[in-house]
This record gives sequence, C-alpha cells and structure tokens, in this order.
Amino acid sequence: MRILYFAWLRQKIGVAEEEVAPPPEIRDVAGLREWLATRSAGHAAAFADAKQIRAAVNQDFATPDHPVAAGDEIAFFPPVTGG
Amino acid sequence: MRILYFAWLRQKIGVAEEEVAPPPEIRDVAGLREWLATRSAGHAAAFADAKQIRAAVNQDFATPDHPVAAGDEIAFFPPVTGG
Amino acid sequence: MARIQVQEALFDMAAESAALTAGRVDVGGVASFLGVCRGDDGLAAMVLEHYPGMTERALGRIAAEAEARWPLTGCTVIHRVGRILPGEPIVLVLTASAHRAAALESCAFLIDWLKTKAPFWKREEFADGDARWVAAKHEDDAAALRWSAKPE
Amino acid sequence: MARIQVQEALFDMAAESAALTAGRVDVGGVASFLGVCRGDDGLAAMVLEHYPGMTERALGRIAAEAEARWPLTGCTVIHRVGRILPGEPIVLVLTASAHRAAALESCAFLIDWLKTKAPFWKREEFADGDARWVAAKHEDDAAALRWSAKPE
Repeated sequence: MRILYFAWLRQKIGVAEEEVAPPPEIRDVAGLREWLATRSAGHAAAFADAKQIRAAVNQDFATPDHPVAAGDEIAFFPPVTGG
Repeated sequence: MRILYFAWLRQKIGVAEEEVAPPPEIRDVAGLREWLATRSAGHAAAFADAKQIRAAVNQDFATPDHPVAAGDEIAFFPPVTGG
Repeated sequence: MARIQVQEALFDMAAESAALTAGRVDVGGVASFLGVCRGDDGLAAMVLEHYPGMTERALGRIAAEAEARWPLTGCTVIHRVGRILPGEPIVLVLTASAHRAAALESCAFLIDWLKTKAPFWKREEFADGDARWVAAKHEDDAAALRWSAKPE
Repeated sequence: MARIQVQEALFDMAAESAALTAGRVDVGGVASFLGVCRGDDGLAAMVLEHYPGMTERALGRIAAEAEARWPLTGCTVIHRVGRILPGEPIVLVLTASAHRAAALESCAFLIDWLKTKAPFWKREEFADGDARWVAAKHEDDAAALRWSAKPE
C-alpha cells in the first residue's frame, strides 16, 4: 500500500510517500489514518486533528469509511486551497 | 432642434439627421414623434409603430413624456441590439 | 475610472487584461467576456451601427454602475462597430477585483446591461444578398432585469 | 473535450481564447476567469503544491461536469504550480458557448468547483521569512455548494 502526504502533512511527517503493510484489521481510510498516526511522533503530529485531514484512494477523494486494500494508492492532505 | 435617426428609422426616412423647428405646442418626445411622422411618406413609415421606437434627448434615453425644447439633440431609433 | 473604447479595429485581449494587473498586487481575479459574431444561417457579415457620443456616455454610465455595486480595481469595455465577420470578436468586457465573486458578477452584469442600455444596432448581411436588422431579444431584457435590485 | 493543463510556466491568455474560436463560427461568447496572486501583508511568493495525476483527473472531471450542465463548444483550464510571485497569474478558466449565459455561468461554476475539488495547496512566503499554509475558506465551500443543484 502506497501512502502519499501533501502540504503540512508531508512537512510534519518528513516524507512525501512511503510503502506500508498495515495489519489485516485495517480496512478503511479512518482505520488507516489511526494506524499511520502510531508510526512516529511526526505521524502523530500530522494526524492529530482528523477534522483537518482529507484523503484520496486511487486518486479520487474518499470518505473515512472508504475501504482500503493492498495495492491501493492512498493520499492524506489538508483541505484543498487551489484556484 | 437637431433630430438624429438610427438603424431602420434612418433607412426609412432616408437621412441620418435633420434640423427642424416644430411649432410651440410640441413639448415632449411623443408629440415630436407624431409631428415628425407628418413630414414625408418615409417619416410616416418609420414612425408607424410607436412600440418599436425608442428615443434619446441630449444623449440620454428618454421616455415619451420627456420634454423637448429648441436646441435639444433628439434621436429616434429601434430597441438597441449591441453586445 | 473604467476604460471605454468604441472602435472598428480588433483589440488585444491579453494586453487589455494585463493592463488591469500591471504594476499592482491588489488584484485577485480578472473576469472577462468576449462576444463573438456567430455565422448562423449563412451570415456573411454583421454591420454594427452606433450613436457616437451617446455610446461612450452610456457605456461609461454602465461601467460606473458596476463600479458602484462591486469593489472593482479596474474595468474595461471595448465594443467594435462597422463590419464584423463571423468568428470575429464584437465586444470585450473585463473586470478586475481583489475577490473573484466581484469580478465574475460585475462582468456578467456589464454584458447584460450593455445589451439593453447602450445604443448599438446590428444589421445582418447574408451570403444570398439579404440583409435584416436584428430584433431586440426579450431574453436580453430579462437578463438585464436580473440586476435591477442591488446584489446582496 | 476540455483542455486541461497543470504547469509551472506562464500561459498566453489571448492564444488560449483564440484557440476556442479558431476555424469555427458557432461560438457566440467566451467567458474567462484569471486568478491572480495578490501581494497582501508583505507576501513575497505563493508556492503551489499539487497531487500529480490526481490533479489532472480532478480537473478533467470538473470540466466534464460543466460540459454536461451547459452546452459548451469548448473549455480550457490551466493551473500553475510551483513558485508564483504577486501580480502573476495562478489559474485561467475559459468557456465558450453559442450563448453568453452558458459561457458566463459555466466559467463561474468551474472556478468555484476547482477551489474545493482539485488537489492544490498554497503556501505563502513572506518578506520577513515567515511562511504559512493557506487555510481553506468557508466562503469557497459555500460558493461551490451554490452549484450542487442543477441550473434551471
């Protein structure tokens, strides 16, 4: 499972992407986010306020209950600010 | 009093402008329009349908009851179609 | 103060847009509308007549109304007259503001009002030699009326 | 099919607009919105980050939604990324249609949706060395929500 981070999540975590293999009980975006938060102090800081975090699964915006599976590309980022 | 005609009014009347001196009882745009209509067959044809005619007095749109006076520049034309 | 131009010549949209942002850093958005001559029904050319003097005055008033209703940093209206071929531009409206909503709304307002409140008349010339004056559209009056109340 | 570009380079607004009318006579209006970097509070530069791959996909979907809602003859969205200076353009949206209302409304729709549905993030860098990520605006969400129902 490929995880991408953007904007201040990337800065707090210190990497733009990482390969992870979460345990099988991690089945959705919210579960993955909570599991990732335990990986380092940087991860914990980045994921501290879930309300400020959006996600995409395979390059489509995804809600917290969206399923995740091995092979997916999953991105976490703040609310978008383009335009 | 300087009278200007535009678009199909100009074509029907055959001139783009003329100097006129209407009698003193002609006091507003509607009266002037009716008086001008008597000047020639072309004028009569141009002014036949009052609903299709708009006017300006001294380069501002004017309603039929707008006063007119010697020295004014008065224009008659169809509804505008710019843009 | 808006820039108002009535001219036969083509205009340079990019230069007009750039002029609204040149040398300043308070512009957040520039909205524009370019009206183009369609070639419906075998149209060969559109001939635009106007009322010199009143046209500039009317366009200036419409632009001043936009500037009173929205916080604009700049506003440009260029309307061509004379003979215009299908595919050629007829009118350009540009509005600049710190915020996009003001630019977008005032641009729509300007083109709607211009269609019903500026003394231009279009004559269509067709390939077969026919010609006719374009009739005013009820939908244009309706579009202009949308703006009769002040925006929220 | 809309033209979607994500690039660091500046773009040529007049060429993009001309491309929507070139060789055709069915376009009656081209609406555009140019988003420009403001220099508020001593801003030195805006740095735009995006999600390569998803960005183009998201912009393509937003443009397809506009094309489904309005009868457009063309649609172009160009969004810059990287370092952008005050006064420089950030984004260009162009829509072309036979009728002006479709062009104007779809242009406003595209910029509103783009602000809330495309993966871009802005970081502001200030002259004094400070830097901060721009927070999403509630007013942008409200603007995007305006379009959640189909237009009449």
